[in-house]
Amino acid sequence: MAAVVEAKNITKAFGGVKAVDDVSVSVEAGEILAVVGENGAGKSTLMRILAGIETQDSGQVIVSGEVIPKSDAKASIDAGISLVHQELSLVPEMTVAENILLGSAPTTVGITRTRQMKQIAQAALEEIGVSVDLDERISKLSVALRQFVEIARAVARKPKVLILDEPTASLTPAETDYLLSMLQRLADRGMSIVYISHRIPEVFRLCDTVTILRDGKQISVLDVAKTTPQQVIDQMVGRELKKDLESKRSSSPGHVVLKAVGIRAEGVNDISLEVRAGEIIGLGGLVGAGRTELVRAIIGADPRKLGKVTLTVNGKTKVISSFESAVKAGVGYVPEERRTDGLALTMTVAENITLPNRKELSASGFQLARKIRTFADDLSKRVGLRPPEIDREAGQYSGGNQQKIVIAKWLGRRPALIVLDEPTRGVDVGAKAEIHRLVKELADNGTAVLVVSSDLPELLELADTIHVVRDGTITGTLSQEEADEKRVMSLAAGEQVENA
Amino acid sequence: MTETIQLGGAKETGFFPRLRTIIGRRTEGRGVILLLVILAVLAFTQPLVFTALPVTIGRIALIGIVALGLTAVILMGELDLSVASTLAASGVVVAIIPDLRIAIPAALLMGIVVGIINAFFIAIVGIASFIASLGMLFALSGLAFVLSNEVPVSIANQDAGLAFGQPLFGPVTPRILLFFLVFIAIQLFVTKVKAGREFFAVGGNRQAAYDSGIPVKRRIFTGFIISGFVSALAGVIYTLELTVATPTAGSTVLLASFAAAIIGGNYLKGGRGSIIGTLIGASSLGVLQVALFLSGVQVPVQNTLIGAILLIAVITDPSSLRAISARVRATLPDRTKVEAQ
Amino acid sequence: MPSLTPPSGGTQRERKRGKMRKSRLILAPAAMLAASALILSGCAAEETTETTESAETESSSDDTTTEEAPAETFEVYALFPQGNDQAYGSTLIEPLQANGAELGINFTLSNSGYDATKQLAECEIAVAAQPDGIMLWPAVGSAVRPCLVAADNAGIPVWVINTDVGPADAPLTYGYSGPDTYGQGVASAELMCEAVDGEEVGIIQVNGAAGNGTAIDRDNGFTDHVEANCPNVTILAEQNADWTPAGAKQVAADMISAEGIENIGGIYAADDSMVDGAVQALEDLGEDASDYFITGIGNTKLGNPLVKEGKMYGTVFQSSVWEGENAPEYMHRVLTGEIAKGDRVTAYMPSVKVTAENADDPEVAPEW
Amino acid sequence: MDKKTTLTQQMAVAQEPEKAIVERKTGALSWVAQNGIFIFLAVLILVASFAVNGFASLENLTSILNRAAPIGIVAVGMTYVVISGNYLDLSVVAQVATAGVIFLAVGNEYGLFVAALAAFAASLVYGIVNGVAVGYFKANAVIVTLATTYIGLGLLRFFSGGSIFFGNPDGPMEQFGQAKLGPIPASTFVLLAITIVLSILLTRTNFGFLVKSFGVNEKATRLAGVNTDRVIVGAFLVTAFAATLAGFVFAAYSNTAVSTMSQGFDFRALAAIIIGGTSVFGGRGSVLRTLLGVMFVSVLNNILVLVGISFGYQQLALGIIILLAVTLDVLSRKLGEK
Repeated sequence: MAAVVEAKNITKAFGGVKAVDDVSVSVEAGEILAVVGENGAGKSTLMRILAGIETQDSGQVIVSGEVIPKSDAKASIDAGISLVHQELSLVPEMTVAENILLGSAPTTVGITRTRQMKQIAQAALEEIGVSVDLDERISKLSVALRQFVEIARAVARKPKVLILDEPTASLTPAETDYLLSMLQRLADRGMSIVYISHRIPEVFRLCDTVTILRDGKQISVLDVAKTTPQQVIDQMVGRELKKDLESKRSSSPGHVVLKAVGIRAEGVNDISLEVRAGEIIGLGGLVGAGRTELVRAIIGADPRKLGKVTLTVNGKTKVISSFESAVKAGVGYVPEERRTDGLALTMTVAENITLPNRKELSASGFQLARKIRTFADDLSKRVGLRPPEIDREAGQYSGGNQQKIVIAKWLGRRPALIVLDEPTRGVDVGAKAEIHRLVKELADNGTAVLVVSSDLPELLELADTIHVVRDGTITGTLSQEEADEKRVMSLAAGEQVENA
Repeated sequence: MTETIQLGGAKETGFFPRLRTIIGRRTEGRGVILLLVILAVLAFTQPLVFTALPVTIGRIALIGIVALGLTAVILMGELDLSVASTLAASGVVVAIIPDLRIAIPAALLMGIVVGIINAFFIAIVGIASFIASLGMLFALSGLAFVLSNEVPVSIANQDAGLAFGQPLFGPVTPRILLFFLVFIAIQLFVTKVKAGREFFAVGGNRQAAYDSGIPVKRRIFTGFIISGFVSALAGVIYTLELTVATPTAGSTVLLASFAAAIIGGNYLKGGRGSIIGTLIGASSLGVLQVALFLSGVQVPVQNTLIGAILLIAVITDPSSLRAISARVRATLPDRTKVEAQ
Repeated sequence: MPSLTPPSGGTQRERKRGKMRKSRLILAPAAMLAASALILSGCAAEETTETTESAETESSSDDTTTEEAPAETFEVYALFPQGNDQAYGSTLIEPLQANGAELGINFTLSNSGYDATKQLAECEIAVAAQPDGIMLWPAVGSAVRPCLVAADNAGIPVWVINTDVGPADAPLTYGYSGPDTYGQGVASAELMCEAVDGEEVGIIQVNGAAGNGTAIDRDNGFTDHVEANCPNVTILAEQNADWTPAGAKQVAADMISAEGIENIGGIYAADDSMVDGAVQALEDLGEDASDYFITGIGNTKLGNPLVKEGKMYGTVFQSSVWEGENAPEYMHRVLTGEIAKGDRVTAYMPSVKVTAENADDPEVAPEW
Repeated sequence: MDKKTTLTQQMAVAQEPEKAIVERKTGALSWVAQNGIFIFLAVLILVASFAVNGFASLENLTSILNRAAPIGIVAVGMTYVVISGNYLDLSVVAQVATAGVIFLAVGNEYGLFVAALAAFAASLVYGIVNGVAVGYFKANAVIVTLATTYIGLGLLRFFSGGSIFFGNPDGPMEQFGQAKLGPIPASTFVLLAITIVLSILLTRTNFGFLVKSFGVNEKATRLAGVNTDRVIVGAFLVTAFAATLAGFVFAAYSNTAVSTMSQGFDFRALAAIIIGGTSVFGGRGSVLRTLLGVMFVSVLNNILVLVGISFGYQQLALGIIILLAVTLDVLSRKLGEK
């Protein structure tokens, strides 16, 4: 059987680094191809090239024998390639129907045929079995619903191949379950599907073939029926993955540092928790469960409706009402969105590191230039920034190094509590280990740590205690001994999940 | 295995829930409230505003026409500061060419060219619209002075100009007619025409627009051409009605147009707003100005009042209110007695 | 204390208004003390003298009307391009309203900020409001025809002040009272020619705001007269300033640099405020302004002292009070039918030249 | 900005497995754009010295400096608002005029000290109203300052009656306006002083650092525990104080003040800032560069007047120069990225 879509020898470099290095994939009609790899392996870039959003440096995309022009989103769509984005690419103020037919609404002499547009949108929604008011604005929809609207859009284009980039990241298990069976139905009807995920069980449940990428290179193409999850994981990581039991810390928590009582906020429904000095508390759960919202409400980064948060440092208890007061009291926060919330990318490493420490590094408002430099220099070395050049722009560093800069800027404050939200997302393996080491070191030195992570192994490795959050409430608390992936997932999902 | 999945957000049924949904989707709220307040006050204090309705509408047309074109650009999250200068320069073009049959198309063409130049700098070169149109603001205002030799220029065909100021039918003068035509055209364009609807996508989520194959650059060109064309049309109207082109024309247009668009609920970052909103904003300002004029309120006082309304309009934007309420909440004592152990 | 125009009711009003004016002014200008001297009629242009005389005779003929209590009241819309936001407008509006009140005219003032289109819109509203009359101070003199036509169609009489309309539009109005803007330029040129007295002199010229009607008319009046009557005066350079002393000082300094101070013998500025700036530019170069032939227009609170100090040879008095006082008089005569349509009365404010000889006269005490 | 490339590049970079640091290439064009303002200013001065009559004289130097001082002081102050990513402060027009009128009207009656108190009190009000609306209420700076311009000029004209105020002869204002050191007027020293002070404030103090940091990334700055709203108020206050000082200098220059005196200062100051090379997206720029931009515009303006070019062509030239300056900047950055 001939390939419907074929990508031949695709190479793409950003600033000298090859994000995709001579990768070729092809998918036949009705085939479900999985593309797996760690964060930063080049999956998304490859898919964006397929969809004509990114321009490849070399290589071709061929649909049914025709070469698609480079970097032409419209041509790719017309040729039958439809991409469901990882980051939702909907227009918040437009309606569901308009978003489904964004850029491809039916027209007569340029005028949108609203009724037909709604019919097509309705048909697409029915095809994926989702019911939603077509005239509702996207900004009013839940995250899961937006994800399905996004899929409906891709389906509405009657694609030959449907590419989904981490579609289940923000879905509950029931929704995920539904999505997978729906994709199976589409494939049965002859649609080709490229499924990007690093959730191996999903891959094994859904896909026929799996392509493994690592560091932009294509490692192998395997027949799912003839392989095992462990094999795939090993190839993804490039080493044998085993639980690093040696790295476990012996924790001896001190006094209660953070006490949050009855937190209610957008997406958070009455949560209380405590973190002690020297203790690492993990917050597990699915994306969208309310973990980020919870920590942001606790530290005052987002407004909370109700609840009281106190921080006890050196025997003094302070009420946290705003983010400023939290920082003043001794809170450090490593936000989820590193590039937009964590760093000022066009500022230097030194400037970023010293941003929260300005008062300490100045005399009556004037910056102490030398003190700033030694301060930044020490910290950048302490977190293992490579190379530790504090006058470079933060944006010139890789993801892992950037995250180290974010951590460094809080280390400088010697925080009593540090809150880390997805500390290693998009970070390479080496940097990940270093960041883990840093976090543990912090706890060993008596800092209270609260860490949010969707990366289960990470959570299991770091946390002394894991609170699992679902729908804005804590559904279970597991100690380090009790915790394993299965238990966390079942609490996160609110049901038993079979282990693939 | 389920065949369908219910994720909430189903269509509201029943009259009032649906009405609430529909109102909830509109962006013109503050403009409507302002207009209603003004009208209510005037009903008692200045009934003349209503008896002289055609004049009031004429006034609205004057303030609003440029604002309509500007809104097309604002919807995409861009700004066009050159509208007033375009108006002045195209007005001069109308006057310096003796034959109106050539002059008017030439002036309108000039508006289109201005739009293209603006869009070129913004979409192709990659300059922020704020700066590109600032450059054009100076350049075109200079051009208006240069072309007119710095003096008011009378149009050759005075009678045509005078006729232009007369009502066509009932109280409808060409200005009012053109204003409503422009309103209807842009309104239809951004609500019914695919390219126009896509303005919201360009303003609301530009990346998504690119990814969906929307030709974003072409849309930017379209938007600035609309803005340039409408400004030039306003210049033509101004010159014909006055029978004279002044290089200083439209000195109050830029600020008034922005005010109308903002009061009408258009979001300057793009993606949210409506042409109807601009109409409402222009109506509020127009009615207010007519009323203040009839009351003989001094211009400095009028300006102070308009400034105050604008300030209130901009700080009562929903996002502003959210920001400030979050701050206020942060400073209030915690209300946790119920939950606290 | 006779004012420039002698409507007999003037004296009484003058005093009252004087008090009001004083209370309004915040600043303490160089105090103007009266001295006795007669108005120097000089060599005023013939047509100007004529019209002034006609204005005087006509205005004295309505003495009876003004002294009686107003029998009926009139609503008049006054469409001005400035108002209480500018010095001339402020000092004009006070006597206008005071005199209007005595005559039974209730003015509704508007201010278009020199935006001709805005003024047209205001005119439309005024016409719709059906007042007894409209008093028009054109934002742009040549851009008023549509307004006049609209008023004409509605049967509302229009009286023009400050900036006269063109000859083609004149029949649509009942008349004009105010300065002869072109004539002011001419008068200032006459002063210049008189001062220069046949010498070969290069001067620099500072015009008003670019595109402004008054600026253009004065420029034309000055330039035309110089060209025709004293070719020995050469205009070396000209620039627009924005009617402010600071703006004039800047362009004057630059023009002096460009032409070389040694080549410059004089300065003409379209307004006394700008003369003040230009004089400062000279003084900044260590020059004595009295060595130069300098003329202006306005005889303002800034300009009059310059004449007295000898820094400015002469200026042309533009009396906001004259204009503010007379406008209602004429309006009233129009409203009472005394001036019929077609009569077209033109009452120019006397372009009184102010030089060192008469600068101290109470008649030319600066008003704004 | 070419949204397409930058956005997609940014997104791609976010997912990119960078191992090495990406070196940024910078070409000749980029160097020109970075330092172009020096070169253009030098070339302009050089050419004018030979080609333009009367340019190269001490008197003309004084004239240029006089022209540069008030607008320069405004632009230097407004650089703070621009660097903080808030486009511009339109209300400087009202602020300069208000200050000028207060200095003369109040100064004549009660002396310069009281006048200065009153003027700076007014600028405090401007700075706080603008800053609170933009900072705390997250309102768009263009619209907020447009509104305060309306209000400010309205009030000024209402209370001043539009009169031209002039200072007592030989009063302190006139003395300051006349004061010179050699050919250099005192106002130039005020401009230099405020440039130095604001440059130090921007580069050496926490506040300045935070203004810049806010301009680069508002969220990251806030999430470092900084009260960013207060920083914005500060930026508008700096602008307001500078505008008040400009009002003083400008009023002293001719010993007169009137509500129309500062017309066009808003966009002209912004033009100087942009030509100087400060980014309107915030975060990038410097006070010293603004000073150069101001000098460039003043020299250009002076030359155009010297050669007798009329007002219209002057405007036209300014517009074209803005477009050219920014085009060069953008192109060089694009090439630098490649």
